[in-house]
Amino acid sequence: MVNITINGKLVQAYEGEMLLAAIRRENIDIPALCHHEAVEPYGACRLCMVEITKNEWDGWKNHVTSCLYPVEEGLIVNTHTPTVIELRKTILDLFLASSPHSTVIKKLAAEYGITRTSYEEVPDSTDCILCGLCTRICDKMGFSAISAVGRGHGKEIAPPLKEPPPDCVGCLSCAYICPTHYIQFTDNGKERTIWGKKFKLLRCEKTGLPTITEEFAAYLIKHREIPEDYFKINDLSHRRELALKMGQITQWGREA
Amino acid sequence: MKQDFTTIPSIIARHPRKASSLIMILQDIQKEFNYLPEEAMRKTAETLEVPMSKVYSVATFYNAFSLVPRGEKLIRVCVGTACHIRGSKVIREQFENELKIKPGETTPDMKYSLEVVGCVGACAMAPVVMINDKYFGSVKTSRIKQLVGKG
Amino acid sequence: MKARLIVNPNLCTGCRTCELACSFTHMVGGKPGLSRIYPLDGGFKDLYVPVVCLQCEDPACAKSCLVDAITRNPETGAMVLDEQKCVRCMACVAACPFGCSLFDRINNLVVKCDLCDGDPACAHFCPTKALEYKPIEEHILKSTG
Amino acid sequence: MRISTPKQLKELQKKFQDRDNKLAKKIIVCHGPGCLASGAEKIYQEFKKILSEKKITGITLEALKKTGCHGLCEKAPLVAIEPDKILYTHVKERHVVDIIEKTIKKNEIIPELLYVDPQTKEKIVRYPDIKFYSHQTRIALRNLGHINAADIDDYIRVGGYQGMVKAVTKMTPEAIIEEISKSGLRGRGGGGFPTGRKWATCRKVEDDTHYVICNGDEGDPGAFMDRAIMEGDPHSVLEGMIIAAFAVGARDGYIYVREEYPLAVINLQIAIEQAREYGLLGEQIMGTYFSFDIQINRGAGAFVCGESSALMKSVAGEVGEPRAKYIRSVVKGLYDKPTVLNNVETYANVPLIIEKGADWFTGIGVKKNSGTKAFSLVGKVRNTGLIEVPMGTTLREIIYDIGGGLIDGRPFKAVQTGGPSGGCLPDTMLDSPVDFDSLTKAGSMMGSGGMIVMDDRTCMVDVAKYFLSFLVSESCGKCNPCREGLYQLYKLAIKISEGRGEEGDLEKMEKLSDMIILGSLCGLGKSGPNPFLSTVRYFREEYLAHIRDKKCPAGVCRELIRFEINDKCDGCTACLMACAYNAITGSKKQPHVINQELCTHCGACVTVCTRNAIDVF
Repeated sequence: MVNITINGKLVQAYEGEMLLAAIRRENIDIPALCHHEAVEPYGACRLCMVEITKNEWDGWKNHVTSCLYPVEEGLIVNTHTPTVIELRKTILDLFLASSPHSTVIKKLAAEYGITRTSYEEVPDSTDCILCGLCTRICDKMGFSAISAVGRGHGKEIAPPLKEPPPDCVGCLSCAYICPTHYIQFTDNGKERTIWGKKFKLLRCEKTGLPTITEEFAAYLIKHREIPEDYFKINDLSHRRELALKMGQITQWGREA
Repeated sequence: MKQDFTTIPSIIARHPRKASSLIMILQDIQKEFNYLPEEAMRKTAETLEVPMSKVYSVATFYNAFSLVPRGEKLIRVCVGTACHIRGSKVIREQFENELKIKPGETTPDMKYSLEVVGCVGACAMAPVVMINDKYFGSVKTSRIKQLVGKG
Repeated sequence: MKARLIVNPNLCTGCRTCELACSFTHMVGGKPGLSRIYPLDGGFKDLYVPVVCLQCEDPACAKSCLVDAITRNPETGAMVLDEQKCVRCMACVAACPFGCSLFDRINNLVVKCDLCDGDPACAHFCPTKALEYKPIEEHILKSTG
Repeated sequence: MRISTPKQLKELQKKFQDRDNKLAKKIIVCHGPGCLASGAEKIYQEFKKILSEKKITGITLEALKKTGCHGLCEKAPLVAIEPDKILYTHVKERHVVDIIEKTIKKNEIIPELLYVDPQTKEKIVRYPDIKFYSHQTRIALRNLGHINAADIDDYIRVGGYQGMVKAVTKMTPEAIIEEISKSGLRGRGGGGFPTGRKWATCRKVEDDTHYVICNGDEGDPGAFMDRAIMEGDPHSVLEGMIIAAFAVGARDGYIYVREEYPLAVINLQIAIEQAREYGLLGEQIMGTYFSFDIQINRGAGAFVCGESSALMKSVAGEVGEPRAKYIRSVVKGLYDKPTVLNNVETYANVPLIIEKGADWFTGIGVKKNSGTKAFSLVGKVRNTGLIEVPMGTTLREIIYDIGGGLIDGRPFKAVQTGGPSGGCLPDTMLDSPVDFDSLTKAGSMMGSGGMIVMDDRTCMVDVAKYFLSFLVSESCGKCNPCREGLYQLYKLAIKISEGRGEEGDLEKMEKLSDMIILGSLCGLGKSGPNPFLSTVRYFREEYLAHIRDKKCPAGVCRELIRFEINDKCDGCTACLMACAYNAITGSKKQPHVINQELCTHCGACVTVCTRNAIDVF
């Protein structure tokens, strides 16, 4: 264990964990839009920045992204200094200019007292804040179907050649993980569409209810060695089947 | 410009078959075809076992790559600091007017492409224009018609 | 693995206390969550089977999870799903051959039995001892004896 | 042939020196970036043609030499005659015969090709007598203009690889690091981090693999020192890298070269092959257990790849996105292995420090800033070119003594150093010394060495806008403050330059700048607001003129200016021809008129007018 001070309170943190985890365990609310436990920290949104210092630093202070900074013995962390708040406000103000219609951004900005951006709204703005969560989760899952395209202010997230991505299996993880709900998809129970690619959903042979996409199941069968049979019925039918099997065994026991 | 894609595998084969060769392969392809044909990017992804999305990401991140065919003559107007204060903006505009295209575009006859570049490292001769691999220093607006003609 | 959740359908009356106990133990935002245990029709008269995760030796849920959100708790032996890591791709829900990874539509969460960190509420509240959480040795002794 | 003992190298050097001494005269045709852009290749070919046709006694083709940048690019193309140290400027193909017939054969000087001192109007024969050269001290650029870059023998002749041989055969890695630390050598790429400390940290990391990388991604616009070294003296870079590799225990090295520098790639490649042939690269160098080889990676056009973590990603074939550096790349760099990354000029300094010792090096320059620094002196200065001066030299000495003052004798306004991360310093700072610490204190930075001189016709708002536009297009786009913050800063600069600025805009920009510096992930963002901050610090009045009076005092910002033709116009029609918008009318030998409706204020007419007949308001 490592001893650190967060906002004046002495707390213990686990060796190797990032400051953000320790801060959140203390129920201190700091925003972090590009952070998700499933992927490596990235440090793009800069909202989780905090002030750090140590007694032996002679008053020298540093500002770091807490999602990326590992805890250190004796670290003194302040999550809401005037400078840190000013920085968060500026970042949210900038986000509000680049994604003026995002409800998530609007709400978060309002929490910091900003209702309208003080900057020029970016033309052709979208709700995408380029946090990179979608591409990172897609990489982590092993598909790498989408990526960042271009750079700088013109950067966007897209499939290769901006065509329906061949490597996408329609798992929707990107859409789920997107902090601003920018990634759109449709799912009518038979068919799913995301990134312009259409997927057929597997259906339970017993109930007819949809499960995952055919492509996703095929991937799990091939790369994760899940038996093909498992995907024939849905979870409800699996449970019913199990109950009936165990019921049969119990019944044999009763009869014996 | 070559449209014979059969050379692609041999270009890729010049480099070690590992992910770190990606940029170098794309550079060689760009040199050969003047742009990155889709097929070449796919073949590269396949050979190096790198996801196509990564190839596309790299291809769009770096200035050196073009996803559309470029003209026979690539005119690069240097807009580095030294060139900027010695009037490269006017030079760029004169090329735009002369060729009737904007930077990043190619004339419909595929003869010229116009680009601006951060600095070509010939700052002492500012303003500088590069036409294909040739440098032209101390460029004056009056020389632009002539430069378009040669190069 | 020190203890195991033992299901004895012979003793189950289908009272569904286990479901309630599970639901209330796994609160989401102060409201009862989806139960991870279901007493289902065993196919015979007065025969109910409480279906709950078997905490498999070679679990399909963990194998299918591409973000490694399902791992075994070495203390309890339970396969535990880390909600913070889960990205709702539904791979485990589709892959579990016993249907014991579930999707909680109301709270938009994938859930599965975590043996309540070593004190499963279902067993605790089961009025008939159809569900018992027992040390492994005792259970092995009984079944072999 | 493999060189495996120090003695062997000495013998070789002697042999090459003797061969060289036999040449009565040497003709140096500069092939630096400036000369190449001015037709140096044609001049070289002409010399080659005539020399092979004429068969002059004592002057064989060996006497003709292509070298790297000689320095005085403004007067390109340059031809030097050695050992007499005669420098001919603005040489054209037609002069070649003359040079051979007169200077080579008869030792006659050709006055019209000589450099003319701008102050005294005196013609100067020998280049060491030209102030541009006499005020310099060349270490990193020591061989430029003297040796053939494509010939390792020529490098060995001037003492090349002596430092490396000494390091590998006579010194321990610890002793090398100690020597470099003692020399006080600081990173010439701009940051000024102590090189010795960097190497020491890297060596200490326990790992079976260490890497050495040379940053040749000279991205700062207005800088070409590294280009000149890589093109003109590639072996000095290799030698420095070999010493670094031996010191930190690396087996593989990479040189990352900007894509805009094809000749640098060619010359480095030749150098690497020659070094391998001599056994100076490859397995068991100098008969020791030390093996090291170098590979070239061409950059693909991304300024951000000058940042160390982005560069390493690019070497690995990925998108050059920087990563947060709470773990330094010296510890976890390329492929997560401990990596030493230094720039071209730093490596070029290393062999001499090892050969001559740290004390020699600390004897040059000033305290905590030992040695020299190379600059590309460009912009509105008379003698543009490549220079190297001891640390601590004042800006005034550089601009007025070496640079010869400003073009057309116009007033000095500012000098920009440090590229897009640096700043603009006004005339009040002219006497401040040029070193890492003084420049940073003044609100600029050393940077890689671009030094751009600006006169009164340069608008500081426009300069800030220029750098911001550069950074907006070069930002990788990963983190919000850099991607969105610099974009908004750029938009505000445009607003001011177009005369739409309001009270409070400057304060808003200053606040935003502070937040970008505080919040950005990498050096690009953290230093991105510097060009704005330094111009607003020293030239606030000029900003206010744009905001309050809607005027651009320098006559640059198009929305705020107007061109008019005055009575000096003699109707030469040059402006009329230059105007792409048909805004100028008038017949030959009659005064012309600008139609203000059609005029876009591009300034093309001003640049062609030789009569000073166009006023800017």
